[in-house]
Amino acid sequence: MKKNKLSEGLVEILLRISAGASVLAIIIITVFIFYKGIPLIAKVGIIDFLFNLKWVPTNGSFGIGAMVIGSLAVTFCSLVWSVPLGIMTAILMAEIAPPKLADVLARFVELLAGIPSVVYGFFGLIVIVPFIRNHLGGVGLSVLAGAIVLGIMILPTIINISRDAILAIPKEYKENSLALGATHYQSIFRVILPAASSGIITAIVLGLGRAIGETMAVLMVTGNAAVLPDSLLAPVRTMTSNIVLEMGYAAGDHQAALFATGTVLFIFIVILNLAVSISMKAGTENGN
Amino acid sequence: MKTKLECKEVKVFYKDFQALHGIDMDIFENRVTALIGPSGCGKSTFLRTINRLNELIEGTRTEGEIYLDEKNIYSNEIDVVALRKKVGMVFQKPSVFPMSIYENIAYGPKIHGIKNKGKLDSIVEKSLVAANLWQEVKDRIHKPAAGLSGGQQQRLVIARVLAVEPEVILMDEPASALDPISTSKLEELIGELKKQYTIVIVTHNMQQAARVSDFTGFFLNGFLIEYSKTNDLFVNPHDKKTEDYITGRFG
Amino acid sequence: MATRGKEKIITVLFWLSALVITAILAGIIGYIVVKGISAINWEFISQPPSRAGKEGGISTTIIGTIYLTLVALLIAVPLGVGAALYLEEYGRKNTMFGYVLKLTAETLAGIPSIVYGLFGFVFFVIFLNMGWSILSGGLTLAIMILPTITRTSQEAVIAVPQEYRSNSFALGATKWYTIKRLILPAAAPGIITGIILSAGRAVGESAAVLLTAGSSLGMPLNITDPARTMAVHLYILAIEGISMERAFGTALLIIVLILIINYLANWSVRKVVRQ
Amino acid sequence: MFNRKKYFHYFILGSLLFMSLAVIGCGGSEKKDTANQGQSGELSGSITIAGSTSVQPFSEVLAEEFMTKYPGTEVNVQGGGSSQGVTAVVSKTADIGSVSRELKEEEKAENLKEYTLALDGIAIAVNPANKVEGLTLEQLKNIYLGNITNWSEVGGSDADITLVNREAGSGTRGAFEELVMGEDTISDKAIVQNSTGAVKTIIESDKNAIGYISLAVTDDKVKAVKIEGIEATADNIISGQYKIARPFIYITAEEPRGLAKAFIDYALSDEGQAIVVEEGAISKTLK
Repeated sequence: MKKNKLSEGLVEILLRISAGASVLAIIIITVFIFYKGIPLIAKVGIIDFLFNLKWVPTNGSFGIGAMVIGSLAVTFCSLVWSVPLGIMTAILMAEIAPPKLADVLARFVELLAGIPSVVYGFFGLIVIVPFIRNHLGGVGLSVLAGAIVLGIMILPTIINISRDAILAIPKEYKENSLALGATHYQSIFRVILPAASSGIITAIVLGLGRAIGETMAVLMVTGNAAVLPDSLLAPVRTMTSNIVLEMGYAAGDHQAALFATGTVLFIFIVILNLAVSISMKAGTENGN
Repeated sequence: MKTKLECKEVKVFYKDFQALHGIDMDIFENRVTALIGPSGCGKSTFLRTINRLNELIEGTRTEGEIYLDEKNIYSNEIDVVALRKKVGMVFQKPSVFPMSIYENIAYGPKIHGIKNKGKLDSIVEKSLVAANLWQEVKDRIHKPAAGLSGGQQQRLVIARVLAVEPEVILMDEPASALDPISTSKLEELIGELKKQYTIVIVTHNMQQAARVSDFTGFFLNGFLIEYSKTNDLFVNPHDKKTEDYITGRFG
Repeated sequence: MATRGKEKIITVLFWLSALVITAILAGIIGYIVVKGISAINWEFISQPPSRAGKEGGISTTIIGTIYLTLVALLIAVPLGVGAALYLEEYGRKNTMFGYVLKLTAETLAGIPSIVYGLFGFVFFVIFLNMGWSILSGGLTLAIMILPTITRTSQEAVIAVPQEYRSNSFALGATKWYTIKRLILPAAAPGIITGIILSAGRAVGESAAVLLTAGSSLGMPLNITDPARTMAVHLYILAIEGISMERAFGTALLIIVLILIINYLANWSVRKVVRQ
Repeated sequence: MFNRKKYFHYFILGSLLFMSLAVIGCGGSEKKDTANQGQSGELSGSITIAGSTSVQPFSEVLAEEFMTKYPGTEVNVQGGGSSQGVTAVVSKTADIGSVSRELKEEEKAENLKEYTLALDGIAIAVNPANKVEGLTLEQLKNIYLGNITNWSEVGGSDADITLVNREAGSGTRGAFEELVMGEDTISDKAIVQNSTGAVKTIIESDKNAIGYISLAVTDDKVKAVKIEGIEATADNIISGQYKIARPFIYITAEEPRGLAKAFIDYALSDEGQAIVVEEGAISKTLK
């Protein structure tokens, strides 16, 4: 009997440890990323580091302004086309397509989500970049190429989360709306979508987070010039590319500046995620 | 007494299962008709054939004819949307849309093309008054409707139906989720509404059927067993099965 | 009837969006299959690369990918399932700790892989002196996939009917015995789906792996050996322009691997549904 | 509700878990130190080479041959970059580091041992379709400054120049800047790629591109232009006439022993140098 109790206690402790592991992991990650990045940010000055457009790390000029704007530009351009397309597909799958067809589409989306980012980057480099160079002009390696590849990559996130949000809306809403003489589309646009809006916004924000954090695919197709892009066809460097691009040869302050770039990225993503989970919590408390 | 709805040989199939076996039933204008019977007897299915809401369920097939004012609602020329505007429906669980009280009521009229603010205001007020809800909510009609109590929500849903100016109102166990006080308010409201509307109500509660309805139909296993004036059916049932049911021998 | 006309247009637009998605997928996969199929033969799969990947096959990178993924799963699965059990079965979900864990998992899930790579590089590779190795890469990947495994396991455990627990307790069984004999078996298919999906993520990861497991072309035998995964190999082949034919072949094999993984995941989902 | 003491427990237990994993890791990596010459003179064990991506292909081929010659040995070759090569050797993550530039002052202060594996010319490469055959150093500098932006200004057809650059810190870029740019900085409008191969890939596919790449990888898919009329060839580099070149260096933290020494000896031997030449670099000792 006593032995039984002892092993029960032991099991609980073991489970508690495994639950604690992820908390510990995030603490260590935070500590190490900050420890490596903060000193340089402090040295350069946060304003200068974030907004200075001059990145000449070998000459002591550490400003990631161009990269911050670059990340935002590529991300924004990718959202511009993938959000409408993704939400429309989600609506189609949840409301319009016959269930069997919706299942097939869901498989496609799943597959799209499963393709590794290097494969997307490779495809972008071999197909999209030359296409842009030959048909639209410029070098090909550009904001546009990045936006196309990133948009494809975040489609699954947007579609899946929006679809779940739409499916979670009580079907009574639709029944009631139809019973009032609304058409199917009127029901979708005036009742279902407004009711699912917080879930759809979550989908967009998570897609945005994924786009900002994506590295390899972007690195391969954007040309990585550390200047403000002046057109869709101009090359651009994102924060993530900056890290992989220069990690190999960086030393001293230069390396620290790359870690500092990672720190900025980390803080940005954490804030984005906290905002989502807090607003979702507020959403569930406000709702029925 | 005018016949509002004339149902002939209505059959409904869900895939292989036959849910209704040829229902013939006349429903009269400005009267309350109650449909009673044990769970799964087909009464709700029948109700939903009247505004063709069954069609939303995959694999459903309906046969037979239903005439609304002598027009077959299952004929090809019928516009389902226009039909549903004429035949409103109140569901078991009050389902208010996640918007303000005002927007809930204005939803239907807006969909049907009314944009004038003044006109909408008056429709909202009129509907809420008719649903006996105006006094309780007039100070907060721009607040979220989700904040209302269950009974208020159900009356809000009725007001929302009234706002589209239907001729027939279908009610599918509208009181089953309500407390006794809300229920009696609802029954009172039904009594007032029948002056203007034709009402068909599905209920589990035989006392309720007896209190509110003029006619009652008893359903069992997809058949309409007996249909007559409410008083006759409860006091003097013709069929053994009806008698067994209303005396509580099964169900 | 203007609305009807408008609705027809909207319907067309909706279906068009699905068509675009399908075309994108078919385009990418089709292109890679067409270009990659000629590179694939038994040699390509069974031979190690030589001359930096210009010649030979990709066997060592296949082994490296599988090895690294297994190590990551070996670390992450017990931790993730344990955390799920602790939260759901020991009723800690609604405590402060449960909330902190939920936030933690969400944050971990959102961190970009390059940040994991940086962290793994300074912590495992340098600070703990594990070097570029399967172990460093596996630990880094394990942290990356931990949130997925925890969440899917939680969902699987929640789906187990409450009656199982009350009946088992009523028969005098202990908590752990109930978990071991009733809950885990019932939740297993759901948990396995989560594991398979995480494996897919580990197989496809490149940025984090490059910085923590290295890019050595040798055959990894020891857990302390460095390794190059297929995804990293594809990146190097493509970006260095070493051999486009082999790059396509590698890309195709990665996609095939992901297809197999997705198929397995769907298969286990179907099993859950049947239950 | 939430108990602070409990929290502390999680932290401690978790730390222990991670530490134990860490110990497993360290325990494993210590095996490397057994990489000594056996009593019979047979080589065994494993070493890791890390660093410059320019040197990586040479190291990989050398390692392959070395391992066939001495079965039972294992030579792992990593990329990472020149600076990582230095870091890796200093932190003992790697046994041998590879660097594709002269060591910096602060790196020399680490007391590293240097072994020059080869010389590498830096070719100024353009697309084979480009009509331009040669440039002066002045023209090249002005192209990279962003002053010359059209090929017609240097005798080519009327098309915008696609400028391709390496990332900051790259050994190739360091050498190029030192030898061509002097004190001036390269235009930040340039496309940046982080490997020789990536630069070459762009030049192959974009007929208006110009970039600088290791002479070792130059083939008929790109065209190396003459600089000041001098062609980029091994002879011209050894003689010093072609000025844009840099060394490939192996470094170790201390006097190399065992397998590391054997490998470096092999790389510097005639046999090893022959491989280096075969792969396209220039040997100081072997023609």
